[in-house]
Amino acid sequence: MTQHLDDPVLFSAPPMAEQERMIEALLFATSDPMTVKELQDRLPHGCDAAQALVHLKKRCEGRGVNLCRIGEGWAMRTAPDLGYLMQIEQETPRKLSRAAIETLAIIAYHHPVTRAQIEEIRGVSVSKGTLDLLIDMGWVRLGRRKMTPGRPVTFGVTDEFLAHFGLENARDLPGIKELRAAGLLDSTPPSLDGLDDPDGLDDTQAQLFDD
Amino acid sequence: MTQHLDDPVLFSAPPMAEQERMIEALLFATSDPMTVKELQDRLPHGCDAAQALVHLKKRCEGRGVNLCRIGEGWAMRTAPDLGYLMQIEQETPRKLSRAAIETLAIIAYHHPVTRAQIEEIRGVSVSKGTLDLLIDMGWVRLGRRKMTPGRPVTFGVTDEFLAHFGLENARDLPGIKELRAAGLLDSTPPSLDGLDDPDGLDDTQAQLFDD
Amino acid sequence: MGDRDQNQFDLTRGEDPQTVAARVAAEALIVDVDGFEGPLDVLLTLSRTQKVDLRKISILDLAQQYLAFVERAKALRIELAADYLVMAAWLAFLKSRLLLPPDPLDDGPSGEEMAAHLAFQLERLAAMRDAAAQLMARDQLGRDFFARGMPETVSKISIVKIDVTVMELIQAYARLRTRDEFRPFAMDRDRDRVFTMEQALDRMRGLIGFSGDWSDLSSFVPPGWQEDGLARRSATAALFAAALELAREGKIELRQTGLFEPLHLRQKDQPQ
Repeated sequence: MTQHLDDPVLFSAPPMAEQERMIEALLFATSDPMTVKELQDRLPHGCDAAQALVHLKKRCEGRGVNLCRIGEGWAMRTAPDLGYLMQIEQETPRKLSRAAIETLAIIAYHHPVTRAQIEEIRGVSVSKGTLDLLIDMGWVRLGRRKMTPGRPVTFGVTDEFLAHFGLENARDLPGIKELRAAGLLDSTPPSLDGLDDPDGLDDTQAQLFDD
Repeated sequence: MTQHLDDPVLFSAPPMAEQERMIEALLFATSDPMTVKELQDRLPHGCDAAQALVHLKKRCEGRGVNLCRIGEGWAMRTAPDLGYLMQIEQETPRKLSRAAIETLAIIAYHHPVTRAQIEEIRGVSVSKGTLDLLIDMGWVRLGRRKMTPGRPVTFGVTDEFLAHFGLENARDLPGIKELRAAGLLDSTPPSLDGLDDPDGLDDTQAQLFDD
Repeated sequence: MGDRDQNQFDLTRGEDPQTVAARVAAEALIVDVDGFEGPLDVLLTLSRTQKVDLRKISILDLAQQYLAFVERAKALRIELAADYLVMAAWLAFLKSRLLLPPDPLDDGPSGEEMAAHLAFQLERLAAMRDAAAQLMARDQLGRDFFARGMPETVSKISIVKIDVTVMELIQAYARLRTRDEFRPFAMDRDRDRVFTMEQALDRMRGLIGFSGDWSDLSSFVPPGWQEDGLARRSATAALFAAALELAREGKIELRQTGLFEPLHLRQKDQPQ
């Protein structure tokens, strides 16, 4: 680099402050990091890109934008500690469809449960989209395959689901009897013997959650 | 927004030097201008974006990259005197026809202006392609309809136009003060005031530019 | 601009068009007339030959020059657009106004006012041309000054906040379970002999496109469901419900010739 200074230069090189300014503009406008050589080629004759980089790096210290070495090149980058400013968090409230809520409820109460079982309980088929949505949300996860013919996959709720609803355990969800006792079920079904068997459900739950 | 509540300094804003640093990082990160409000929204609670901009502008003075006001927004731009270093980054400018350039100038100086007014000034009809092109380039936009018979649409220049020509606002157009003083932005010669309807352009201009 | 001014000079000075040089000039003029941006542009170009402030320009002289231009152009058999001729007529009228004493009965603008307006228009056009040149001479983005070459993405993280309370979840489950409790006992036991409406809809949607004409509802009962009475009844009921649903959606038409007669259905004509 120093050879430039020794050159019998026709036009003397710009002062270092000016060279630094040039480097700053070049690194700002370029779309890729630039090597010292590339910078040198862009600067007027007699400039010392390496030296100007040192000055610029020093000037940028503690600023919002820093001079960084990226591979062989140099680039201006926003200070890493300010990265959080570059992100805006936007909360978009979203309602779940009735199908999604029902599916989620079934998974929560019957965990782990196969798709066929969910369909059995809802009385209608469950679209893959609904399950995908719940999995995407992080509330439902795939569980172990069931040891029945076809070895169907099972679905269960996640810790995230429990955290969201403030539950310690899926067993904390109230059963039908409690719901009715709490007046949360407005319809009083005809008492059909043999049907009113909330134990069945509770048993399954007890078994399935103790893994 | 919730991050503010997590801040260790619950209600005290960061020091101004830090705010300036944040503004610098934000404006550096984007290539599009940001308004004071947009900046304010990104900064932690209690910051004063407008004040930080003043500090940053001062700091950038004489540097290779300057803080520029563009319409309602602020953006970082390389200093114009260093343009010659950036031949590689230079975009091949779109060749505009004489008709397009004149039409653009008329829209900029008479903003908002109807097609009939453009034609009146140029003495020829405006081909549809010309306005389409200018709109397509993002330099001209449709404005509000004029409250005159036929409610014609008006045309005006965009912030992108201002950004391209490095104008803070339409008031900074070269020679606009002199043109207005000479009555050349009016629809009638100054000596004939009262003969024709002097309202048309004159008043609208005054309203638009004096805000 | 310089070339055009030159040609303009040749034209208005009225050189002999028969000379070879004039023929060449005339050829150039044909191109150049196309190059003019209308009569006002021609007038502005002509006015420049007066080399005076546009505000002090002699409109009378200008009108004469323009009329000479139009005459010459006609002599050279150059097709002039209508607006050039309209301008010529208007200028001839203006000329007469300027030369004749004002008519006291006419309350329109005087010749001087018309001339002043024309001078204003020319000055304004010239001013806009200058302004356009000044504008284009400014420093331009991407040519003289530059935006950030590698913008960092300022991302918007969209956090979808699902609006579901634990109560909604519980109630949804309760709704399902109580629905279960209302379900007829027999159906729970004979689930494999129950043809659901979903199944019926699927089947009907699949088949309706193929049976072009009226077909009996019972013909849609799938094989294997016809033998067993309970299964057949279940399938028929489901298909009936499905038929009503499809008719409601406007997909099919239903027909029954009389009470307890077979129910026929066919695909509804697609709208043209």
